[in-house]
Amino acid sequence: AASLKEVINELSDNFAKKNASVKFIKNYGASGALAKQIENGAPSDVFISANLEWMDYLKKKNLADVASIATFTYNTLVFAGKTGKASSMQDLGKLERIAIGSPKSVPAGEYAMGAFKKAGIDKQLEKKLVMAKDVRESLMYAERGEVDGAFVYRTDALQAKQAKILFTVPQDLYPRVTYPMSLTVTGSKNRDAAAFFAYLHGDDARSVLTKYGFATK
Amino acid sequence: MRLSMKTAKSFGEFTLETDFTVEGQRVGIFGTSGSGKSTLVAILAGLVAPDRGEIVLDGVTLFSSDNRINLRPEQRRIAMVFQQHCLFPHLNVRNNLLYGYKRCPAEFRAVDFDILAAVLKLDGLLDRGVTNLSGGEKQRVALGRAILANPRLLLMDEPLSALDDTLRFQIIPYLKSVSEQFGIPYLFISHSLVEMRLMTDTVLAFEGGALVGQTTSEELARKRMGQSAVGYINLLELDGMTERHGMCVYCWKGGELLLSVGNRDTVSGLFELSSKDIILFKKHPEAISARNLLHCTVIGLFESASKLGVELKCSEGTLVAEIVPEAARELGIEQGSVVYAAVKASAFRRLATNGVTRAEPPCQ
Amino acid sequence: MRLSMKTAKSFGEFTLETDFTVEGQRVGIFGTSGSGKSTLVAILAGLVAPDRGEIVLDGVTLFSSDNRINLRPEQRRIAMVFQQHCLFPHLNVRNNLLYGYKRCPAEFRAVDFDILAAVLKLDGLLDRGVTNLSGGEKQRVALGRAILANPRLLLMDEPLSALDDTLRFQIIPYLKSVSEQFGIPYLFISHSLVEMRLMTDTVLAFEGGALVGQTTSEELARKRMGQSAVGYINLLELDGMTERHGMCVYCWKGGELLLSVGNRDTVSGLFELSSKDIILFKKHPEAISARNLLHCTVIGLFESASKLGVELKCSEGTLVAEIVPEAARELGIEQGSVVYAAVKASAFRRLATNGVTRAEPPCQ
Amino acid sequence: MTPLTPADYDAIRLSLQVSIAATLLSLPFGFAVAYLITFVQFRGKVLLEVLINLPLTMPPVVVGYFLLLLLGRHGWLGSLLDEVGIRLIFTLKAAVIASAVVGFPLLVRSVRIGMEGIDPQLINASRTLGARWPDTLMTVILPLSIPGLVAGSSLMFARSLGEFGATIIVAGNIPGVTQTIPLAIYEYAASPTGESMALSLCLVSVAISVIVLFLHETMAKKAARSD
Amino acid sequence: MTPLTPADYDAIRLSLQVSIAATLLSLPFGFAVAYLITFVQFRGKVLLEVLINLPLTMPPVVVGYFLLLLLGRHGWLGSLLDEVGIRLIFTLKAAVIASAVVGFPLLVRSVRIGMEGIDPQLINASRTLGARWPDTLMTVILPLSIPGLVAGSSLMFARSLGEFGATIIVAGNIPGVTQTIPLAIYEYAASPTGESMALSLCLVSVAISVIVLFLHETMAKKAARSD
Ligand SMILES: Nc1ncnc2c1ncn2[C@@H]1O[C@H](COP(=O)(O)OP(=O)(O)OP(=O)(O)O)[C@@H](O)[C@H]1O
Ligand SMILES: Nc1ncnc2c1ncn2[C@@H]1O[C@H](COP(=O)(O)OP(=O)(O)OP(=O)(O)O)[C@@H](O)[C@H]1O
Ligand SMILES: [Mg+2]
Ligand SMILES: [Mg+2]
Repeated sequence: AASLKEVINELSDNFAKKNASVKFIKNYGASGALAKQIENGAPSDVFISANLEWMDYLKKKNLADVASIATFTYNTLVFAGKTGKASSMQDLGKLERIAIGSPKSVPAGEYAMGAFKKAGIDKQLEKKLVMAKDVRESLMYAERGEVDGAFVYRTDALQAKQAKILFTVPQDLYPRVTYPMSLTVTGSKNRDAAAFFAYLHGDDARSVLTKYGFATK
Repeated sequence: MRLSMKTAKSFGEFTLETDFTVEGQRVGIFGTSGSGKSTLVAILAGLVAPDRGEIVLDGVTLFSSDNRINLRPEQRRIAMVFQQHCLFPHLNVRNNLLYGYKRCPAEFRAVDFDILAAVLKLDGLLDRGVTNLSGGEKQRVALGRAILANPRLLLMDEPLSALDDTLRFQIIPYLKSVSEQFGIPYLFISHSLVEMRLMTDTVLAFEGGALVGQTTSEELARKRMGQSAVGYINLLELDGMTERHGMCVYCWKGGELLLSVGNRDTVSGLFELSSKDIILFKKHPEAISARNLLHCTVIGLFESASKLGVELKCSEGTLVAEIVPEAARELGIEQGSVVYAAVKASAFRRLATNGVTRAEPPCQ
Repeated sequence: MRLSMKTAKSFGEFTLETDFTVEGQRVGIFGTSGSGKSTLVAILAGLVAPDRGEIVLDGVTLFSSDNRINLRPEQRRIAMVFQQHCLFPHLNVRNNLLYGYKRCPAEFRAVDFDILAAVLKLDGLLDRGVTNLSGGEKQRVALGRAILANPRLLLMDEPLSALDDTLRFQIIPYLKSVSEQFGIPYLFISHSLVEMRLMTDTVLAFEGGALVGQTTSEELARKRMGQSAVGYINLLELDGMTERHGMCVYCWKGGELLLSVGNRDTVSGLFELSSKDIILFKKHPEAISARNLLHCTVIGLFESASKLGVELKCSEGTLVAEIVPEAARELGIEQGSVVYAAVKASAFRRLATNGVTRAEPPCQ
Repeated sequence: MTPLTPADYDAIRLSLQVSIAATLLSLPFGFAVAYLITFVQFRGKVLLEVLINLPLTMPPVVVGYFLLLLLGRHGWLGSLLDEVGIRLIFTLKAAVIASAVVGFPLLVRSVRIGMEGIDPQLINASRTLGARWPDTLMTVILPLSIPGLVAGSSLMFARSLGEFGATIIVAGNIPGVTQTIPLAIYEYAASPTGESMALSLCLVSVAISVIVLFLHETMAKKAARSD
Repeated sequence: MTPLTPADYDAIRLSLQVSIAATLLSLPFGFAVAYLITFVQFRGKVLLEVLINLPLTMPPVVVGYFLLLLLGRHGWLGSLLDEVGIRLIFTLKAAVIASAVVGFPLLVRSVRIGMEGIDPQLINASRTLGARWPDTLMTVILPLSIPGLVAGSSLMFARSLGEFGATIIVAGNIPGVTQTIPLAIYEYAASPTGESMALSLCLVSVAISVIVLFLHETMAKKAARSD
């Protein structure tokens, strides 16, 4: 997933420093696009997805090495915007416009919608929502002040300059945001890929992830 | 019209230099192919800017490089019949014809559309598109379009070249009458000396981009008489037609004339007679096939190429005959001589004088 | 060439119906504007498919609706001089001229490029683009391009209409000589009877889409003599030029002739003489300005419009003179009569007979 | 093939609205700009050309981003409009603007090719017949540009029908309000189960463009006939 | 403005490679197709037209997806190529193909507008002078189509320079291998800190297109002069 770009860049650089023979070819894109690419023969060894759906898709198509599927990391949903606009889910009703990822295509948006429903404010917000293509776009709207705030991942919100995290969405309102990873069937036969995959499980990886704001537990 | 034009325009190696002042309603431009005639009229119309110089038409400066004047084409009200027609491909014949008419200030709109369409034989084509017209049809539309613009000056670039003689000699008198009736002066380009003589008074002759002569078309005709296939053309106004032995007898101010052309309805008209068709005798000739024998006095002589023009006076009429100098010596023809001029009845050619001409069955 | 064409083609209201067989190298097409001449040649060239019918050229079927034959234009080797020129705007004059030449099978390439360019006065323009050429220059390029294609048949749609007389009468003999020398037959469209007479033998006359006559151009000239401004044109081969009193004396098979045209270098040549320029006398006339007096016998008479053509025989030469019937009655001119024919020295007109003509200062 | 949902019908309607509006809106400007570039000499012509071609060179998302900068609440133009109570962003109007901007270079280029083919002597002829520049423009240049205009607007319409990147940024992806066909397709395609719905919408889009293509061909043929 | 990184230079080089290759590759096909549509009557002509215009009507991402289906391992063409050992997807070739497919309708349309303006009498003239169809095609139609070809290829080049949606799907977004300028911009823009880098690349892209525009204008002017 694109939101993992910085993390993966750092991790792969670190790994490459230790294993000079390994050369990385990284392909960042939407999880769905990546899954489709793998399905159509993209020569990839490791697949990291932003949601479980596309991992299942590859699993069903027998393209992911089932044994290797594991959780890479977790993320949390926050509401980011200019300070003072809102401090809890209940304040959202007072706002004019709220950006979320398109619920059908962006997991963060889907989670946000679920949270609204659970909090019983979905009807109230219906006309205020602006659906963005992805999390980064929602955040950009918030950054530029086009919306009062946006539901985004914590890791994204931390990189923002203008927008601040106003509140974290209570975890009981949405399922946990999970980034699964796996070796592909071809990747499982590649020793270097397996080594890197193991590295992703390690402490090194965990500390880098923490640095970027991901939750590792 | 009074037009003075002192301009220069170069295209690569070719340069057109003009420096003339011309007065009159009917001006001709004569010259070989590539001598700069089309360029001249394009400059006048404002389509090509001269490199330098000045153009003044009837006191109005159209162009002046010194005073930085360059009237736009639409300000000049100078319409043009383009050599390559340049019809609007998206308009039908009617709307091509009316293009300039609609844009002409109402007070100047004078030319009658229906008459024009009839003379140009376009009345059956008005709703046709122009792309598929025949060459001559296109040319007539181009001519009609320019005339209907009722311009202050009409420029015609070989407007009759694609037409058959019948049509051509029906259109010429119409053009003349339109010009006279509505006071539209014109510049007329043609390679035909006959058209030139019929259509124009003053003629500007060009050669390789330079003005080589400015003369009356009368003078030009006399000068070119020697080289021309048709010689000098005498124009005769004839009237009072009566029939005799199946031929037409007309009254001319120089006497009675027998003609084999004409038309029972045509009691009067303009006729042409080439200088070549007149033979001179010192004595009254006998048993001659020519039907007209005129008793004349020589009132003038002029030379052209190796020929001699003889100006004759027969009572009130004048004629020019053409002979070779040797004949003049031998016959002793000089100013004041009395001679007989023989002219065949078939030598005359009738020129229609009004726009709508009728079919012309011969007298008999 | 033997061409038979039995086709019909309609455009809306206009229908061109042809049904003729014509033989000969030099065929003319004559007719008023819009009579279907251009359509006819477009059909022949394969550019317009007739609605039905058959075209056979020299035994080869070019088109047959019954047998579903329609040879493609490039298979016909019929080159065309388009009325609207249709030059290739992206090629310069040289490459326009050479377009067909390059595509002509090597064994047929006969016409000499340099001579052609010189006769057409295009030698100075070869590297110019064609867009800015003058009207006459464009026409000459179109003509040259078609000739250089060395076609099996050459179609010329008013190829000389934009040219001045000097150029025109220099090009005509060249066209004739090319056609003779290399055996290229042609169809020639023109509104000019003079060109027709000079360029063609057989003539097809059209009127409103229908063939109204097929005749020799000799016949056409006789038929039209009465209506034509130039009458019937006698063509005379003259040679053995000598000078006398500053005039040229030529030998003609009918006797010695005095001419005021000619050229010291031209010891022989083809000259034209209009039937109008011959005056007949029953008795020897005295003191006459005409320099030539021929003693002739009348060998034939024909009528045209209201005029009478008189065929004369002077020793070995023949001439046609034109008189009115009344004159014939009065002079008692009939088959076998003996008459004097007076012809002015200035009545002759020299036609250049080879491609490259020299400047022609008059005899004196 | 999966049947269309009401939301899909909305998307189709919106797409048509946007494409038609964008095309019609751009036509006069496209004609004017093509005219300026083809026939008028002025300083800054190259700048104009570059400006018009910009949206073509940049990925649509970037174009959308710049439009957001321009039209957003704090944007140069957006803040002005905000004062008079007009908001463009996240409305269908923004989608129209996005489509218009992205398709404009295509329109202008088509019209220009057509205009450059007009025989300058025809323009000369109209002027000698008394037509001023605006008159010549409307009675000679415009009718002779019709093939170019037709071709250009068909390109533009098709491009609008497929426009995604810039639209989603400035108009958002709000079902029933700004969600056009491409945006709906995007949503469907994002989930493994939506594939067949995405395909259905694709086919609808293709069908529309086929119809428009036919209309344009017919129009072009009509314009080509002079009688 | 932030200075460019080596990866950015790679992206610029790749973008140029892709745009030039896509344009040059498409030119002969574009000319051939425009010729077929303009001058040849055949059954299935409408189908061809629809097919060519498809990539315009669909969002580039969808085009990319279809290309992936076609050229992928299990794709109709991809499996054939696989057998002879050619792999296209995730290579620069795929990016070239994506750009070519997306820009093709623009090219064809431009060339067609130019071709439709050719006086049919010129074609007639060339045939009476002995030229067969292919000869006329090369010596009359081709040279007179140059303005359309130039305009079309400049559209196509610009479009390729900005092509993102289809490219990222079939070629992936692999720095140094298939990451062209738009893809690099996308990556930069995805993170709030990359904005100024994205802008720098945008400017590079604009600069390239300005240069190309100039070249094309000069070429078009040269082609217009007949002598
Ligand atoms: N725009 C131009 N660029 C270059 N040369 C030109 C241009 N316009 C005209 N010429 C040249 O100038 C000369 C004069 O052209 P112009 O059209 O005025 O001749 P013309 O007297 O009308 O000839 P014609 O009787 O053949 O029509 C020609 O040799 C022509 O080729
Ligand atoms: N494609 C066409 N569609 C409709 N009418 C046509 C078409 N081509 C020719 N015509 C008409 O057919 C008639 C004959 O045309 P054509 O060009 O053969 O005449 P033409 O004898 O060459 O005349 P001109 O001497 O004026 O050139 C004209 O009235 C013309 O308008
Ligand atoms: Mg001219
Ligand atoms: Mg014709």
